[in-house]
Amino acid sequence: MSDVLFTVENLEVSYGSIAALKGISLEVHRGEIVTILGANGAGKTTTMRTISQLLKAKSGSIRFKGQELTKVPAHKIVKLGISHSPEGRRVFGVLTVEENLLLGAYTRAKVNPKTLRWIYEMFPRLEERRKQLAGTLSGGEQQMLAIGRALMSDPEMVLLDEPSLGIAPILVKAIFEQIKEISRQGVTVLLVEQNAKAALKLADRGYVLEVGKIALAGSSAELLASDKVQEAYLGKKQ
Amino acid sequence: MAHSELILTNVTKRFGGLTAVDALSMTVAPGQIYGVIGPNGAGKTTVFNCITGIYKSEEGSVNWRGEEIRGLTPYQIVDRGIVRTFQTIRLFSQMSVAENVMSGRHIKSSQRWWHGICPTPGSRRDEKEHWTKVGELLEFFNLEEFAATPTASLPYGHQRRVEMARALAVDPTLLILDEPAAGLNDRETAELVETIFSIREKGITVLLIEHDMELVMKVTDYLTVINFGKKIAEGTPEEVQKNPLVIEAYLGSEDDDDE
Amino acid sequence: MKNLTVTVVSIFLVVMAILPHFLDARWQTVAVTFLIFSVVALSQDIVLGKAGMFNMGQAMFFGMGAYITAILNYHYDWPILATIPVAIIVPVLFGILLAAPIVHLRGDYLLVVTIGFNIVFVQVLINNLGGVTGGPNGIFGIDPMRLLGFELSSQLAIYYFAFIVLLLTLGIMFNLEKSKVGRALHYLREDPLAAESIGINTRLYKIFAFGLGAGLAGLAGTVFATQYSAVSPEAFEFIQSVLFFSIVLVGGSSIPGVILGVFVMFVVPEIFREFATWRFFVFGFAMIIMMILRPRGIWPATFGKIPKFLIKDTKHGA
Amino acid sequence: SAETLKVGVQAPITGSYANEGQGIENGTRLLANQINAAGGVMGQQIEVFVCDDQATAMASAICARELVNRGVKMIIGSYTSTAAEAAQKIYYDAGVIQTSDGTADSLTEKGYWTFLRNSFPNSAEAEYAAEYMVNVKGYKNIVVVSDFSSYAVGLADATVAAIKARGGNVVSYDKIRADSQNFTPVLTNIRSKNPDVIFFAGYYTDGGQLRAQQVALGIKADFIGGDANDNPDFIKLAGSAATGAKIINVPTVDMLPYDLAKDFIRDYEQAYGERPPSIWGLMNIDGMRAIIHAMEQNQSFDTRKAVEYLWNMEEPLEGITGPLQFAKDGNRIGSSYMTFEIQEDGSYKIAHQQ
Amino acid sequence: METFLQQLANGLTIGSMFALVALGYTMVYGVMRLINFAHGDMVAAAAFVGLTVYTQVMGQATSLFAVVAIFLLTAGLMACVGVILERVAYRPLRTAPRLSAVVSALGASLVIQNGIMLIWGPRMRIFPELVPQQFWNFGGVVISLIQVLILVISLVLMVALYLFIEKTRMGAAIRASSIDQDAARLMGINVNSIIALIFIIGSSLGAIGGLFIGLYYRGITFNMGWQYGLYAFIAAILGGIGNIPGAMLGGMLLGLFSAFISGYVSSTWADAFTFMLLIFILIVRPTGLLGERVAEKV
Ligand SMILES: Nc1ncnc2c1ncn2[C@@H]1O[C@H](COP(=O)(O)OP(=O)(O)OP(=O)(O)O)[C@@H](O)[C@H]1O
Ligand SMILES: Nc1ncnc2c1ncn2[C@@H]1O[C@H](COP(=O)(O)OP(=O)(O)OP(=O)(O)O)[C@@H](O)[C@H]1O
Ligand SMILES: [Mg+2]
Ligand SMILES: [Mg+2]
Repeated sequence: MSDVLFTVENLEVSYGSIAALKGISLEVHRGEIVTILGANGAGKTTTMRTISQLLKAKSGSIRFKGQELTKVPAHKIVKLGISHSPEGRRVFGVLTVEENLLLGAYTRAKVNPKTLRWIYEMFPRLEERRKQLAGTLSGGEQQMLAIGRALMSDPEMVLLDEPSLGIAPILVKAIFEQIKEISRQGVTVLLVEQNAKAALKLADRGYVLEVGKIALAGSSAELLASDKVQEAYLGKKQ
Repeated sequence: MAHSELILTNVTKRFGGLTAVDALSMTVAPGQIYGVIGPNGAGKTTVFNCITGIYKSEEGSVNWRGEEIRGLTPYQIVDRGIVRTFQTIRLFSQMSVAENVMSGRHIKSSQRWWHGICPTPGSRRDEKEHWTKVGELLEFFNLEEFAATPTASLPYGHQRRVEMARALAVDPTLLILDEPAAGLNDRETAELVETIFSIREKGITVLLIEHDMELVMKVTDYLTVINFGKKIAEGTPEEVQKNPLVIEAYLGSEDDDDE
Repeated sequence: MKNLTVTVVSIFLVVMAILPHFLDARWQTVAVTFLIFSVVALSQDIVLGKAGMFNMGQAMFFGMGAYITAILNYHYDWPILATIPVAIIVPVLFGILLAAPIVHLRGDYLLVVTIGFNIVFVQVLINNLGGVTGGPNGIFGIDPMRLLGFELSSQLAIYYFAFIVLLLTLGIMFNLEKSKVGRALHYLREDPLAAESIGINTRLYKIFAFGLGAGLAGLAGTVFATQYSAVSPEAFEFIQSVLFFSIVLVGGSSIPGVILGVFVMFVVPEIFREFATWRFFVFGFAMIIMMILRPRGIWPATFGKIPKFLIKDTKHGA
Repeated sequence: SAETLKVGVQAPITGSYANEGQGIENGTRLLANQINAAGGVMGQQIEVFVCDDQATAMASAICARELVNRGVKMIIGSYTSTAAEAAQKIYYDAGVIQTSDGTADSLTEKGYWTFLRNSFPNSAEAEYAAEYMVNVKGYKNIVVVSDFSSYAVGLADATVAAIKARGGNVVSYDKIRADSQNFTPVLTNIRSKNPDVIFFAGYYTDGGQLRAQQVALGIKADFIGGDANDNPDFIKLAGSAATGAKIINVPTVDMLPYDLAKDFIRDYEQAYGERPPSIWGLMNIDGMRAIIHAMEQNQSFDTRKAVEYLWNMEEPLEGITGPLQFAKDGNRIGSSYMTFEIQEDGSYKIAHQQ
Repeated sequence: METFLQQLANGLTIGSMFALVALGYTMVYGVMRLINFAHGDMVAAAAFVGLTVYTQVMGQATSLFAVVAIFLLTAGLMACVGVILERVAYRPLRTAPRLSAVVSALGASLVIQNGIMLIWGPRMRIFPELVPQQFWNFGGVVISLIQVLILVISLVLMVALYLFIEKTRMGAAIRASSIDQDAARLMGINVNSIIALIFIIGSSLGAIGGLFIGLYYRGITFNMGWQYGLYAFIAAILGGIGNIPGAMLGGMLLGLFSAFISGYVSSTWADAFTFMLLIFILIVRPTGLLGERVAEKV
């Protein structure tokens, strides 16, 4: 784990007068899986959206391979190699599953058939439902589509915002395995999760967000062992 | 005699060529906490939509305390004491938490339409009573400090609580929860378990969909498992958990979990 | 915010109560029309602002009230005051009848249907259906109002008549906010499906909104007919509905907002009548700029109208 | 400053009739300037106030109150009968003379002494048109078309009645929506009735297109347009189809034989770079001239006296649009309708005269 | 029969003009959920611009080349106006409640309409007879060259647009932006350019519609846009707003309705009957004939 792919420094973001992020800093190395944990409203989604430039930071910097992202418009982020599977899935409801996937590769001159194959293998349900309108998929199916869509651009780093939300246990396992697989393929993963235990098992390192600030950081093992995480996120009393 | 409250018989719902719910039958007894589980896209939410009148099933019957309620509109079904929450939260997002909860008091209010034009002392009193009741619910769900906050600016977990408070404001006999723990972390889930138990203590029957198996195991009395719209198993959580069909379709093999 | 509304509305009412004594004849006429339009705009607010239904045909109900007064007075010699109940009830019935089959339509589809109603209505007037509407000319020479033997034909008398009607409307509007019915309208505007799932018969309340809005607009129509002692179709064209629609949005669909909206959209252009040819060009720009500067309207409607005892900790409060 | 004679113009300065309204304003200002240059009226300069009534009743009532408030002695306008009618009572109550070219018969039926019509009522034109179609030309199948405006409906209704009174046969009475441009559906229906003539009681903006589409559809019938079709644009709009179309009116701007007219139109062109949009503006100017003439004759600005003077005038006053004389009900006396036929070069030939 | 066929031809001609204008409405609506009330006035403005191009730029030339040049120049100019309109009146309101932009659109409509009046005056302007007055008589059914041209060109344009939206990558980007702009950005779609593109296409189509109006009816007035705008908007709704084939169908149907109703039923009540029919259709099919593919799942 040597070269730093991505850094966030002193990031501050607010919604109107409400400060959502109060100066957070984090670092992701190439090939890592890094997870961000935190209670509801801690600012995890806000962090992700700011990285994608859907939200503009008030101050601070976000660098990807040395390039400053805060001045880049949102639609140029994918081209730089970061794609984002957003909270709430946000699939294109009245387009078909396949159209959704192809749009994931919008910035590519041509769709990479290998990637498409890979995604269909990973989520066979999507292939079955290729022609169905995405809006009529069940919640879990939509989640798979959102992840698949994000991978279509062959990104270097993918942001996953609560990929296990509303997913059946068997699929949660599958998805987590696929995330590992994605990471093995060389894609760096930044993962937001409620399911702290599962996330920490998967990730190399993690950050704990509390009301807009980083409360804890460390390797997964360290975090799993920490009292704070034990109590607050795993619901265990000492 | 513990007669049945809600009986579904052979309920079938199709979307175009897809049969989302396929001749499903189930029986919920009063005071039960009844779980519905199944893989994504199995048809769980669709079943709930058929019960609450958002969809009308093509076939079968939905019987509530001896009355056929299939084909009634959602508000008529609420009138019979059945309320729900949604898988994706649907609050009145620009309105305050208190107003959201107050919406649940709608059918309990004795005001008539002309009171909107011309108030009477009676309608003022009625208004006051229900606001007081809203106050109690806010307290029950620990939401007092957000009474005046628009729900859109609340974090997700709080929004879930508001939705539950709104549903309880109806004084339901049957509360239907669609993935109430989704998006909650483990501690919040533990709080939710407490809440569900205390709801049951009020004598309310609970019907819930959930993917968080820990929660399901903890709270439910009885489970139905569906896959591809069909029932594949039912029984107590313990029974279901061991059912190989369920493990294969839904739970996955219990390999490396829990240290 | 709520206290501010009450204060501002009180000051407004006091000012309006004495205003006509400081105006010349032209501005008195403008002021009366301002009051009438305020009532129609508030009635539009019930449907558009509160219940969130895109209604672009409010001028029809307004016209219905005006024509009923005109027809009953002109052809059948009813005294003006006696026409009032009819001028309210008939639009209410039409409101209910027309709304019933269409309220399930979503946003823009409803918009077109209400535009359609308005166009049909005006064609009925122009084609002199039943020989009572006076065709394209309309009806001229409506009697002044008589009360206890006095003829209330002066601008001042009509002004106070209009003022009373506005007070009545405001009373209803304020009460609506504090009643189950009014809240139900808010709920169904925000999310009809959620409202339905909490036990609200959305269809019924939508129709209610149309009916109430129609009744108030009809009443305003009576005042309009006495004010100009004339009615003619072009005053109730669909373009007039567009004006009421815009007034609510420019104002922000709160009660003070709607009244400010009438001021901005009707009275201000009157002030600039001198610049005839440039007037609407500039006015169009003003509309754009106004919306850019205040996208939610001049005085946006706020929520959180909840009793004080519920507010425990105001730091989260709106 | 010195006393002035205040004159109000109430006209549609914006909206569909902006063109005509602005014509009335321009004409009034021109005449006022001319009179002022010559020393004013009994030593008082004329001051013009304009109010845009947008051709609507409501705006008209507001305008009327405003202009009365300004202290005007006379009102020039409005262009449409609707707007003129809506303001009548206010001017009557204030004793302000209103002179309008509105042709609706109802304008002079209320007994307001303050109202002077400077054009001729619809009924007069209808009588002439019916006479021409039924008795002069002997058409068997007559079609009447109007739009929905009060002028057009008034003229069309009166014409249908007058045709029937003469035993003529109206095979179809249709309506078109002004400015809707697409008249072929109605014309296709008319075609199936084999008419000999189509009488159009609307405005030139529609008339020109109606004629063009009539010819395009191969309907052989004659086309006769009412007075509001008398506009050079009718010919441009109809294009090659204009040839042979007929128009009924009092003499047109171009046809006015009077020196007074030629001078005024020349001055107008000089001042505004275009010809008056139609004869209607000039009719209004005649109304204004008559009132000022009466005041000068009376050596008084009293409005009642001025109107009485006009009622009792033995000899007509020379006017831009012909001799001016008024009946006690406020109507202008002595209509002089004629039928023009449009020639290939766009000029008018008089086909028939009253 | 002859009358029927003639009405059919009438209806299709006017219908294809409605459809061209309706496309502009529908496209803007699809992506921005905005009823662009200024669109009709853009159509009127195009007619005036076209006339000025003819007299000032083309030196009143009437050759085929000149006519084509007028179309291209006018469409280009109006596309620019459309883009400016979007930047000034709509972009600042992108995140505002959707009805605010409607008011802004009404304001823009006033600005354009009165702008035309201030520039070109309130008088009706007359188009030259640029297309030869050629008629064909098929057993009593008269069809003119210009009618045929309007119909053919409109259909070609509409089909081309449909294919562009449904079959190209850019088209997919337009559709994605119309569903969820933020998600479209995450795909790397430049939503601002897409919106500009929408206005370019919509305004050019509207401009062509405006020129057709000028060429076919010959008389153009500053305030004529309002009624074309209204009818095109209604056509778009009738077909299912946001839906491209819907707008074409809606436009054609509206043209046919008004032709058959004012021809067969009653010219006096034409509007009333047309609208009653329309209301009836919407009551039966609440999202228009081709409807939006509604995919709200709860
Ligand atoms: N659109 C918005 N307007 C105002 N406040 C917002 C908005 N979106 C989020 N917030 C606030 O910003 C804070 C951080 O929200 P964020 O969505 O980033 O949290 P999160 O960590 O992703 O939580 P969750 O687990 O619920 O998804 C919260 O307090 C939330 O209420
Ligand atoms: N309105 C609709 N139109 C078409 N298909 C639908 C519609 N609603 C649901 N479906 C389909 O029906 C099936 C069942 O959906 P449902 O939402 O009931 O699943 P679920 O069991 O709730 O899944 P999840 O756990 O992911 O929420 C899915 O395959 C879904 O795609
Ligand atoms: Mg989040
Ligand atoms: Mg579900």
